[in-house]
Amino acid sequence: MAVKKAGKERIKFIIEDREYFDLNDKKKIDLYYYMQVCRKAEEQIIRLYRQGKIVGGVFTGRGLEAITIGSAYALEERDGLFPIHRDMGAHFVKGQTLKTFFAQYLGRANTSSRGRDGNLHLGMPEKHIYGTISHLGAMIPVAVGYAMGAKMRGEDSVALSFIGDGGSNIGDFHEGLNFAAVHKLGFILVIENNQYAYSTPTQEQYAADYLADRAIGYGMHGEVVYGNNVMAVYEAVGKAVVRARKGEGPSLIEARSMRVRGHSEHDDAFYVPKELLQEWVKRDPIENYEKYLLRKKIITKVKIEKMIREIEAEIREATEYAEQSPFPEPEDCMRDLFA
Amino acid sequence: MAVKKAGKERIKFIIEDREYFDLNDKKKIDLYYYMQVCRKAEEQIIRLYRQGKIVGGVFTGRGLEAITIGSAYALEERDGLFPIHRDMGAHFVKGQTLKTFFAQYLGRANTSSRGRDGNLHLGMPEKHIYGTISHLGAMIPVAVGYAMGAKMRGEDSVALSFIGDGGSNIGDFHEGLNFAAVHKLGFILVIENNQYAYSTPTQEQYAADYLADRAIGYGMHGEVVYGNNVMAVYEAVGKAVVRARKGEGPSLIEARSMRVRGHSEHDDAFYVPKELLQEWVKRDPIENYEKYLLRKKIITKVKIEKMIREIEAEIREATEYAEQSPFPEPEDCMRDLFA
Amino acid sequence: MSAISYLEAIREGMTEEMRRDEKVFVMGEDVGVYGGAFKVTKGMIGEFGPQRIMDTPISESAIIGVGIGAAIQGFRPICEMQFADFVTSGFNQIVNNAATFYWRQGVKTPMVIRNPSGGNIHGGPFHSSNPEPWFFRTPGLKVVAPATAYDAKGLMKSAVRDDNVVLYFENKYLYRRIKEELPPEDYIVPIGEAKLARDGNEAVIITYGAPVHDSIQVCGEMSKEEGVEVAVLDLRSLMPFDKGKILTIVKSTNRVLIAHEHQLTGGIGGELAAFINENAFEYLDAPVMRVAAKDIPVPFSPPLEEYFLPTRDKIKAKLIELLSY
Amino acid sequence: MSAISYLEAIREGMTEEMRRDEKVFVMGEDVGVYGGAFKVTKGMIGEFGPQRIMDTPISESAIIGVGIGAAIQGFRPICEMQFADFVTSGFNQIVNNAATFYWRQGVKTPMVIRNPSGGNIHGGPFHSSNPEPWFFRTPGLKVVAPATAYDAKGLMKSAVRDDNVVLYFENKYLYRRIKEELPPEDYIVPIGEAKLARDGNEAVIITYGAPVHDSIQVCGEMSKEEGVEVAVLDLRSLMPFDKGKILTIVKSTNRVLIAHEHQLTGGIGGELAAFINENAFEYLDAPVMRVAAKDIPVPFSPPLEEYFLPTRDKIKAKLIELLSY
Ligand SMILES: Cc1ncc(C[n+]2csc(CCOP(=O)(O)OP(=O)(O)O)c2C)c(N)n1
Ligand SMILES: Cc1ncc(C[n+]2csc(CCOP(=O)(O)OP(=O)(O)O)c2C)c(N)n1
Ligand SMILES: [Mg+2]
Ligand SMILES: [Mg+2]
Repeated sequence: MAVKKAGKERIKFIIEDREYFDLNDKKKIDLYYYMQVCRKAEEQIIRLYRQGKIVGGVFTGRGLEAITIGSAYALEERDGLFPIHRDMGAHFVKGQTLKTFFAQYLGRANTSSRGRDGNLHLGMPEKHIYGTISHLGAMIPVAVGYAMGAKMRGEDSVALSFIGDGGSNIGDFHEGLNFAAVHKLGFILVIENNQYAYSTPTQEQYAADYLADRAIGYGMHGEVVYGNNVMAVYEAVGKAVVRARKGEGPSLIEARSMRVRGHSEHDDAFYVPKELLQEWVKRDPIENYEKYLLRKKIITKVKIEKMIREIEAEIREATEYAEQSPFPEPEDCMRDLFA
Repeated sequence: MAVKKAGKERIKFIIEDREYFDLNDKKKIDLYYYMQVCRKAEEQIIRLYRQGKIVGGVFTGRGLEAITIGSAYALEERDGLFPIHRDMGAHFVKGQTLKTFFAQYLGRANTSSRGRDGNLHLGMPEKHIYGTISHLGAMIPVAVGYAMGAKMRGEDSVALSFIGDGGSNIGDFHEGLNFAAVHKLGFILVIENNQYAYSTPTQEQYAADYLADRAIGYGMHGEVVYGNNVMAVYEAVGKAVVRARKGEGPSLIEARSMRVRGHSEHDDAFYVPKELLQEWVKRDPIENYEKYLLRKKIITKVKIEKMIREIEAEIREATEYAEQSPFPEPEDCMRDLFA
Repeated sequence: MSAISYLEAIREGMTEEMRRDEKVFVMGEDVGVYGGAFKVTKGMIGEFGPQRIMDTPISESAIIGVGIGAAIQGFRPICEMQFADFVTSGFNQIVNNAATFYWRQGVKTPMVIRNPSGGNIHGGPFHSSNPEPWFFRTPGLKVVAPATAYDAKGLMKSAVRDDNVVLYFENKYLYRRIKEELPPEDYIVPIGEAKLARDGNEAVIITYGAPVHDSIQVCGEMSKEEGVEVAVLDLRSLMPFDKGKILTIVKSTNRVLIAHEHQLTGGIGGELAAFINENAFEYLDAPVMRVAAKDIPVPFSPPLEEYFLPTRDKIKAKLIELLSY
Repeated sequence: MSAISYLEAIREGMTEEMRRDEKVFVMGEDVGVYGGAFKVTKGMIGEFGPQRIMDTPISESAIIGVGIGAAIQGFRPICEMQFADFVTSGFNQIVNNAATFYWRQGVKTPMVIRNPSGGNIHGGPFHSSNPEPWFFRTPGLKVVAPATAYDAKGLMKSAVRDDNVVLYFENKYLYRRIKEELPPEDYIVPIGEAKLARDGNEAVIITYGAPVHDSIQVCGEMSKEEGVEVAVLDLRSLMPFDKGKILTIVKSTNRVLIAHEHQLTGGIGGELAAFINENAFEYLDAPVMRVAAKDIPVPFSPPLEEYFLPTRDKIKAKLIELLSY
């Protein structure tokens, strides 16, 4: 008998006017705040990059802030976060500071990696943020193991990781999710489906209607959400966290969005159709969320302006801190190869 | 929105009395013949193993003959066969001879691998049978590439491979199937779900209801069949081959059966519940098919006896041939590391 | 007290460490009720239960990756590869994730990866290999390869207690072929220390794993037949290797033969020869010689495998060549 | 005729081979419209179309595995790893499937695996590595690593025409930094032949890849400053390596420095040193010395990476040590 799948259009690309899980006004403002922090911090990184101050290339999560922030906001301090290359938003929610962030991008000594690992491979172990390696998918089994460790200790902490529409096609995605499902672990994988993997559009990456449907083949919960609605993302991940803590196993959440810049700052994304880009620029997760908050009178223009001023000040300060931070001593890299 | 999957019981564990694709009486007898060849040949291997004549361990496809033979019978000569460790049945259908088979198991020089590769890693390139490596799943991308090569040459030949319920959880399964789906290649993967992977039961290998459901996540055709009904297997694979030749892409076919012996001959399978084993011994694919053929008057007892006598004679002859075949010259293994 | 096999010594090492430290656990394919393909973990599930002797899906990359995650959580996984050959399926996790985590993020990932390795069992190219050179060259990994029951147990205990990733290569051929009485008390064999398995002054064979036994036997024969005393240094640890002991014995014997079961070219012997050459050049009365497997995959059929392996005959021939240089 | 870069030479090599033989095709991530992460395949899709310049999903293991399958069908795939570092994700397919198919089954699998490798670009541990030693030691693989535009093109052509699996290591640092006028006619550089990049009689630096240029420069300085002439042998092919040329130059210079960009321990230099020691022991006036990267992953921040790499200064210091031994 042939297998069945559910119908095609499963989400609407709008911010629906409804209740979202346990979100109250304060939390909604929190989400907005982190999105602005992320946006402004990454804009600053781009500025520094153009000034030739950044070590290495620059990848941003512009346009994906609702995904990374909505997801990480569902975590507690003890939960493990395994971000990848567009997830600075998740970092900030989880406790990464602007100072360590800028210091890392400038290759300075005072971060958990002490100038050893690539700029976006930032971590913060004391906040349970574990810096990624470059190999896409490689952190998935590791995050699953983190969840397994929690279960073995009788704790209900969970692990959250991300993967792209492209990275979803690497072997570790499969092995990690299957392992998590068999052991019913508290692991949540958010697919940042931003329609491109570098220059490669999704139809050349996979042929399924929805990547979330892979959940069926693992026997776990799968779900698709509009990735530019921070509340919807939070809701899906928040519920996944609840299930995970109850021992109901892992979840695979596909958040649909679009990469509105190049793959990294050296890429002008000439291969992306202009109309597609325009459509998604209009769907900007921050602007539309801001409109929603204003319309619902959850926040005021004045408050927003004040918030932005404060963020910008903090970013200036953190940048200065980073620029004044020392580079690592050359010989330092020879230490701690072994614990 | 959460993903949906189809209901639970999707197949009946009986040989249904109905038409099967393009099977006529002659083909039905062919299928029976190959199943008996495989069964008798493997029984002979076990005998030789007990006599200490086999080099290496012995894995058989006992009880899985309907899967391997029903599948391979759907292929033409030009199609690529990538069998794994329980697929001797497929070999015989595709043109592997009893002589090369026994010679290989005795470590002799006169096979395509000239004593270099493990006994069940038998191949026969001139018949488009490609000997496996041990690493489960590793042949899947290779078979996909074979199908891609056919497409690039403008031919409609297909590639068929197998994988177990255990092996389905390795990364190459994922990467290979996804690749095949994206490029709509003529690739067919048959999952031999025999309920155990060595000592590990399926619920410790995966948590999905059906492994065939993984097809949804790749955007390809998926299907479950009763693996002990050779006609049903043939039908599913036969239709998959038709689709493949038409350029309609790959298929994932899960054939449900049971491993009725140990993992290999040194394993008494103490970990398998006796009742489960008994249930499936009763479902023997050859015995029940024989009953079906007799009942439908497609074959007679007399014809069967004659057929078996001929098979046994051929096996004796092939065994003698193999035992008289030379071992490879030691230095021969130094040749042909490079073409 | 009775003698136990190399295989039992590995099991004892794991069992004692699991009793000592509840953070230690075993994971791998069929390690539970079945006791592992070679029965190394046989019976352990009875004492520790399925949570600590954990069967996994056939997913080597996940076995390693999940192990890393559990290690971050403070556990000390012992991950079993069913055969060392399959470690290539988890290669990326080992060389990029496990090997670097502490260095690049300050996150400790203590874990042991068990690799049943080696030939002489007619397993063919994919059930007989010795993959240790790939890891030997990868910064951030420790690599051990015991040749005796004593060392198998002692190195297992050190590996489990080590805060790093330790690749433990156990030689399948030795599993049931060698036995030894082990001390009743808790002991360890420190990682990084070689052992003089046989003393001698005319030359030294530097080796590890199965060829240790062949070397000792060859040296015994040479002593009887030719009256020459050749030392055998059993490295036991490959990374770090015991630079001090190597240089000491090289300087006192002046002739060096390196023997290893894996292929010659690009093998560990190359590094050892280069190291000796760099650091004891003036002491060498002959070039450092090597005896190793041939530069092909491990062949299946017995006459081929015999031809391939660095057998006793080949060790002896090379030793004679060295001594008569 | 104008000079073309190392990168363009690679492209020219592929393009000419694709024109010559319709069985040759390219596959990899973003190689098509985008022209590859480094633009090595830029424009090729225009001439050959998406069937022969094929974008793939992010699946290194499938890229290699599918390549093997296509090769069985008579094609000659050139598989691009976006960065050499990611070859570890396809490791199993390379070392167990691709490397052995012909030897174990008589099935030819001609293919080229392109690996943009090397550091000095602040890429950090996973965008800067030199993974060739893992493949160097794996029987059944050929390994090449050109240092000049001429060799990049000539070795690409040889690799494509070779009936075996050839790992092609191209040094990212050299991509646009070196240029050369190439002969207008079809030429190849045979796999397995080293090239004397600089003549000399007092010592030889045996090297390949980026350090070839550093070595030549250092030798030029030494010539001017000290009046000593040191040879530079550019291996170009690592497997097989040119045993004849190595021994000839070693026997005429008597002092050997091996320089490579990857880490010292377990590197290719170890094998070369052992080989030289075994085969030219009597000719050595000094131990074979090595200069290489430090035994850690490639660090990210500039002062660390500078410290890590075998820079010109370090090559020079080691050469002086060798000459004054
Ligand atoms: C195993 C592996 N292969 C290739 C790369 C190079 N690479 C880095 S990001 C990227 C594209 C990723 O696309 P996607 O997963 O969709 O994430 P996105 O960048 O779109 O967020 C590629 C190919 C890598 N990091 N790892
Ligand atoms: C990558 C890899 N890991 C482990 C093994 C060892 N191994 C060989 S067969 C087997 C069990 C296979 O189970 P399954 O896939 O269900 O096939 P079955 O034997 O039941 O037909 C295992 C673990 C292997 N061959 N390859
Ligand atoms: Mg993407
Ligand atoms: Mg099975």
